[in-house]
Amino acid sequence: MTLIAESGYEFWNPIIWLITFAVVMVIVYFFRKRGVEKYKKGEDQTKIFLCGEEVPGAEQRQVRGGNVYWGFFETLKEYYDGIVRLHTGIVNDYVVWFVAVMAISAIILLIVKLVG
Amino acid sequence: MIETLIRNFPLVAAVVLMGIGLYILIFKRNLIKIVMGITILSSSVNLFLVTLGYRTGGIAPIYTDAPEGLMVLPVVQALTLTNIVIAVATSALILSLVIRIYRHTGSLDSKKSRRMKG
Amino acid sequence: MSKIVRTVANQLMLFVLVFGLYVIMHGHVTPGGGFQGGAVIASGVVMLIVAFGSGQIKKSLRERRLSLVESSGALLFILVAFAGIGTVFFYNFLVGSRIFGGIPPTGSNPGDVWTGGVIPLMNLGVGLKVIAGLSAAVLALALFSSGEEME
Amino acid sequence: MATLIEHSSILIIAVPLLIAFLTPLIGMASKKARNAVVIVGLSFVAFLVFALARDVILNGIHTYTLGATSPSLTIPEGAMMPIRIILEVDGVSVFMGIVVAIVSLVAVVYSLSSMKGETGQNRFYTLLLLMVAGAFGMVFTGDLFNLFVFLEITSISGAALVAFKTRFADSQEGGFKYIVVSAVASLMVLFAISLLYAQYNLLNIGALAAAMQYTMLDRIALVILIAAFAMKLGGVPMHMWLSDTYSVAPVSITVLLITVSQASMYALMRIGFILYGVTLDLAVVGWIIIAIGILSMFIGVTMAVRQTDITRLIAYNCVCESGFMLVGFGVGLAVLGNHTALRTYGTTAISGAIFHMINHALFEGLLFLVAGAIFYRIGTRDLNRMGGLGHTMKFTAAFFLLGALASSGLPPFNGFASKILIYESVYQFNPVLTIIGILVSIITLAVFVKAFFSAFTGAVLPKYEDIKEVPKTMIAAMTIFAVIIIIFGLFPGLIVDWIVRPATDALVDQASYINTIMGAIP
Repeated sequence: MTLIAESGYEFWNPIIWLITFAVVMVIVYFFRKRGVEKYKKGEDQTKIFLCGEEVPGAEQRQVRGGNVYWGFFETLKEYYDGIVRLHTGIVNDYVVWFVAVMAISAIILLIVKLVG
Repeated sequence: MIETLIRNFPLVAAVVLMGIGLYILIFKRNLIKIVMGITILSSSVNLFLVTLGYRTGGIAPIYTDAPEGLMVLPVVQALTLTNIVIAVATSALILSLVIRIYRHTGSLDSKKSRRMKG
Repeated sequence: MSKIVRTVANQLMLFVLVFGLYVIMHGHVTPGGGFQGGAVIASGVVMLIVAFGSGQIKKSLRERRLSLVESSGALLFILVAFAGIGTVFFYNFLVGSRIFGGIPPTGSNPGDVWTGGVIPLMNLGVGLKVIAGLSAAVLALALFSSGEEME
Repeated sequence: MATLIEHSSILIIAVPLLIAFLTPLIGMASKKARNAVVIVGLSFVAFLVFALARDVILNGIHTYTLGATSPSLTIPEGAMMPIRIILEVDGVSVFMGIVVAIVSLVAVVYSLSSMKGETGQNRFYTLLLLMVAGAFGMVFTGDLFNLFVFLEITSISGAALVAFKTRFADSQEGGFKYIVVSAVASLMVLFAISLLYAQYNLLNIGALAAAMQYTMLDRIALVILIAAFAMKLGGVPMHMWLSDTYSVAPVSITVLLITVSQASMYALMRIGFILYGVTLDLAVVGWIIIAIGILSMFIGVTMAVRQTDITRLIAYNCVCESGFMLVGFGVGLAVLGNHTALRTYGTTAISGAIFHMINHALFEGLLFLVAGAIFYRIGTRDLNRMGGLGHTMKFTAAFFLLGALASSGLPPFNGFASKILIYESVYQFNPVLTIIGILVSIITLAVFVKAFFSAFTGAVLPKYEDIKEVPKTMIAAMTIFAVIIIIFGLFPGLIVDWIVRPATDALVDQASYINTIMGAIP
């Protein structure tokens, strides 16, 4: 079957995957259908409830991109402090890294030649 | 040892020039000096290439009224010429960018022209 | 600049042009070629800019004309390359023909301009492109530093 | 047709050059005619690329000798070695050619409306076509010096295009960084080439590969070439220019810059697999490339999570995806000398990396086009100032979701198809690499969830209430990418069989590359 990208142990066929996915979706829909239908559009049921307080406007409700994953960055603060300090944005430092990579790989190759 | 060094003096000079060019690129923060560093780097490669084709006592590889004798290798000279042309284009472009950066930021310091970082 | 400088620059420009065109058209028999000759003429333009100021030169060297010359030079080059495609791209199809078709004798000889096949034509194309391109670049840089803009 | 295919490899490079110099002349007369000429020309080039790809895959390596009396005459009579510029097109080259052809066509279609209203559009199209010609030249040439020249063409035109919008300070700075980094990298490439020329008197890749001794100077040249091309493709720790440049360029240029980076990756692989081949210390060089790849994956993705600028976020994701390819190629290179390992998992790793190259160009291209569409409408790239755009820009949101899922390697999209090839083969080489890869993929998903969430979801912000969908040509350009992504995702087996396997076979088959050039001479 040409649709299979074989790779040693497993195979990957998106068509079979899609069929399986569709079957699972049908089953899920079946279970969902058996639930209780109480949802009505346009009533108080669908409005935002904030402990009776007045709901702020869209600008205030929006979670800003910079605030997403706050805890993740807080946990990895040390890693990020170190890694951001390396990204100086100065063009001279870019050349430094280039020369450093050249030097390190040259040393590695030299050691390999001397040892082997 | 010394004799080899003297015989290969142009090659040594090319490597020294390359070191100077990289030094400027690494340690000099002035944008115009960075352009100079690139030009020096380019010259070092040119010197290296031309030296490769040199034969002791060789003459220019032009047949017009050429005397008898060895000619130097013309291929590397063609390569050098191409590199010179490219270097002219690069430095013209880079200088115009430097002028524009100066217009926007009012500074020629590479430490100050970093709106983008992190 | 003073009147003396302007007059001398004016007179010298003729010689610069002649020498530049000589270097371009003799690129296949003597040292030189399209880029070198073009650079000579562009340096003449630099001389004029120094003498007359970039604002004055901007009026006589229009950007539109420069870009026309530059594009037609490049087009000449690539069309000559395309013309050989009956055999191979870049094929020197003019060898043996009447235009630049002579074959130089081997060994030491005084050189013949009427040789080289397509190479003089390509030199001409490159020369036109370099004249226009370098002049435009130098003029743009000069205008930049005096605070104006190329249109 | 046969003549056309015989000359197609040079026509693919020369036609964009011809149109590049025609556009200023036509553009003076009429803008519409210029746009039509550019699009028709690039479509013709794309057609030639596909015809050439079919021919190369069916009939083997295609050579073209410039200026000789016959295109296939690689070594002139009476000479012992090739002296002319020779184009040598094998499976990998046409694969890269297909990538460049698709992406350049999409970039031009997108530019039609995204660059509308900018001054100096004639120059824009000239530079764009020069860049396309340079990218084609880099992947088709069989000559090291020619490779350097085309590398410089792409660098110079690319830098001019990055800085094209002169009114923005940050794009000037991005262009400056790009040209400085490119100039240093390409000058060092030329130095390495001259080191090789000094020893062998050769510039042709095939002829050099036949003569390769792997002396000390060759090692120095190898180190310089690896570092320079790794810098051009944005491998960590030399990736910092990439996020600065990609984020500020006009997006139609950014998608081309991606293919130029891919062409640098191609050049690195050409040097590793063909030029040096089995003479290398394979394990060491392979591990150096794997190390750059692992660093790129990890640092790229962790930096991407942090970004609040949407194009910068995608640019760091590019660094991360390049890491996957480097790991695949590195594993392939490390086991090149070991036939059983190469057959059991080495070729699969290379196939995965090659397949990921085209997928990367497609989905990162789509994501950048979406980011450009947002910038076109609301005039900012800052995620902190976006929100609720999905209500009005429905197509754009859908395209972003598609690109994001493909990039994160979720089934059934094309990113998954290539990543699973890399995972499975790399697992047999070293399981730790696969574990890092899967972890990185998960964080990639988190990156795009963040971007999608803060840009498209939420209530409609009052200031963006009257934002409309982007113009039709921009939608068309994004649709081309999206359709190809879905096709590649649904039928990965066909794509792998048609273009990826021939490319893999060409990359590991050094002997036939040499024999095509050296032919008669044993």
